[in-house]
Amino acid sequence: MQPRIQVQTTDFELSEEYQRLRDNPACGAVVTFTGLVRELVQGNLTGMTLEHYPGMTESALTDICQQAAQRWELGSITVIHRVGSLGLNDQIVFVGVAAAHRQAAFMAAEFIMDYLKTRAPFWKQEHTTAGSYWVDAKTKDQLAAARWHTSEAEG
Amino acid sequence: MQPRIQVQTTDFELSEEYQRLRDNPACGAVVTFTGLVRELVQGNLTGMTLEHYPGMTESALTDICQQAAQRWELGSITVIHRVGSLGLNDQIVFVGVAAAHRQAAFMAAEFIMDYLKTRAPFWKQEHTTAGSYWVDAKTKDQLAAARWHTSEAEG
Amino acid sequence: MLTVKLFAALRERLECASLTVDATGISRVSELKQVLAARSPKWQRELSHNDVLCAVNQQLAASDMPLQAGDEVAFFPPVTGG
Amino acid sequence: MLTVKLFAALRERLECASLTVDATGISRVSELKQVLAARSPKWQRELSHNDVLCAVNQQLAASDMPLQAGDEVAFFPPVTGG
Repeated sequence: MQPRIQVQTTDFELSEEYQRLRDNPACGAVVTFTGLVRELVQGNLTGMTLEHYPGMTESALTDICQQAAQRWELGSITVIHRVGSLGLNDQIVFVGVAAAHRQAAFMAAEFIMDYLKTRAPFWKQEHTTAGSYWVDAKTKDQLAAARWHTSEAEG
Repeated sequence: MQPRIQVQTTDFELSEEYQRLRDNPACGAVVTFTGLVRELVQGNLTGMTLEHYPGMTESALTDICQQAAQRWELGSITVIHRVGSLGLNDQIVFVGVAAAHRQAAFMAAEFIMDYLKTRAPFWKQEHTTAGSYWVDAKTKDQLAAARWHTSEAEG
Repeated sequence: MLTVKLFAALRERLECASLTVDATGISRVSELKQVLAARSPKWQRELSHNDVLCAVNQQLAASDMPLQAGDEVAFFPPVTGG
Repeated sequence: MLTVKLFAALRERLECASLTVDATGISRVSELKQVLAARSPKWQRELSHNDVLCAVNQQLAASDMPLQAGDEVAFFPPVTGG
């Protein structure tokens, strides 16, 4: 299975990605995740800039998808990540997984997001009315990714 | 939070449902699940009929969504389930969840599907070239739903 | 009166989607089941399956659920939607 | 030669996105770090953070990863995409 990987400045259409994923008579389940630019709790976000490491980004995402395809029986995978300038409520990232069964589709989509958050070379800079700040990595994301190492050891 | 619940014979448009879910500046994550009529392993499925218990269906789905909203911090929930005659690759069910954080959105969507599969009064009859058969309930689905009781007891 | 509804394979095998039963002397779901089972060996057999589910007034209910006149009671096989 | 790339906050604070370093005498990532740290106290400080990540030829790599002339080595803060 060849994952569809896109790193782009332009927006994407969920409906087009979904049509591509559901076009497989053996798949009974499609799970999609979309990440959006959300308001900060303080409410003073004006937008963000996403930097990445061209070349490494694509290979890191491909590697993550291949790991997912080894762990679960999947029909197809799509990962789209935007870079450059984004505004409030803009789409940042899309992960879509089609599979015969829903458990595999859910698990794979979560796994891809957890690994993407900790292993794919993207960096967010938030622009607020008080200045621009690089976003700090979250311990929560490290812990989310670490769950999958444990089940690897157990499996 | 008032969930959007639809039980209908007509098809639905994922893109419309997604637009509704993402229209919330506090939500950074939208997870969607779509269930499709998939080919049987033997490959002789021609379609299916979905029966339900009108009235109870809507209240069971509303109850499941309310339980999800009590367990996780959610922005909005949509559940659509089709009834009547469906063909191969047709959409059967849609669950969409918007939340501030991705973990809550993923967990709630999985929880709603697991509970829907074991508690909402829908019945599938598969039509094959060899005749029509009521689908048997799956132990796998009972186990999937039982996971959430355990974490309830632990929580 | 009690309204009884049947769904899916149960409705097909009993060739009945809905019927009414005199509520007199029926105080629980288990007693209603006995009254229905007395209709014929087929009803007896179909309602005795362990996996038959019951809903009272459109809420899942156990066999000891109390009933009163006017209630809607449904019997059906395990659900298979989604 | 080795190509060194820096990203995000590290690129901004060191005011440098990319540079080349003579590969002579550098056999591991840890040795490249020492050579870069000798450039100024600022480089020393920025590269000594525990959370600085390294990639060699676009694959995440540890400090003991062997290097050879022609390699592309990147240093960057923890990633925050998604």
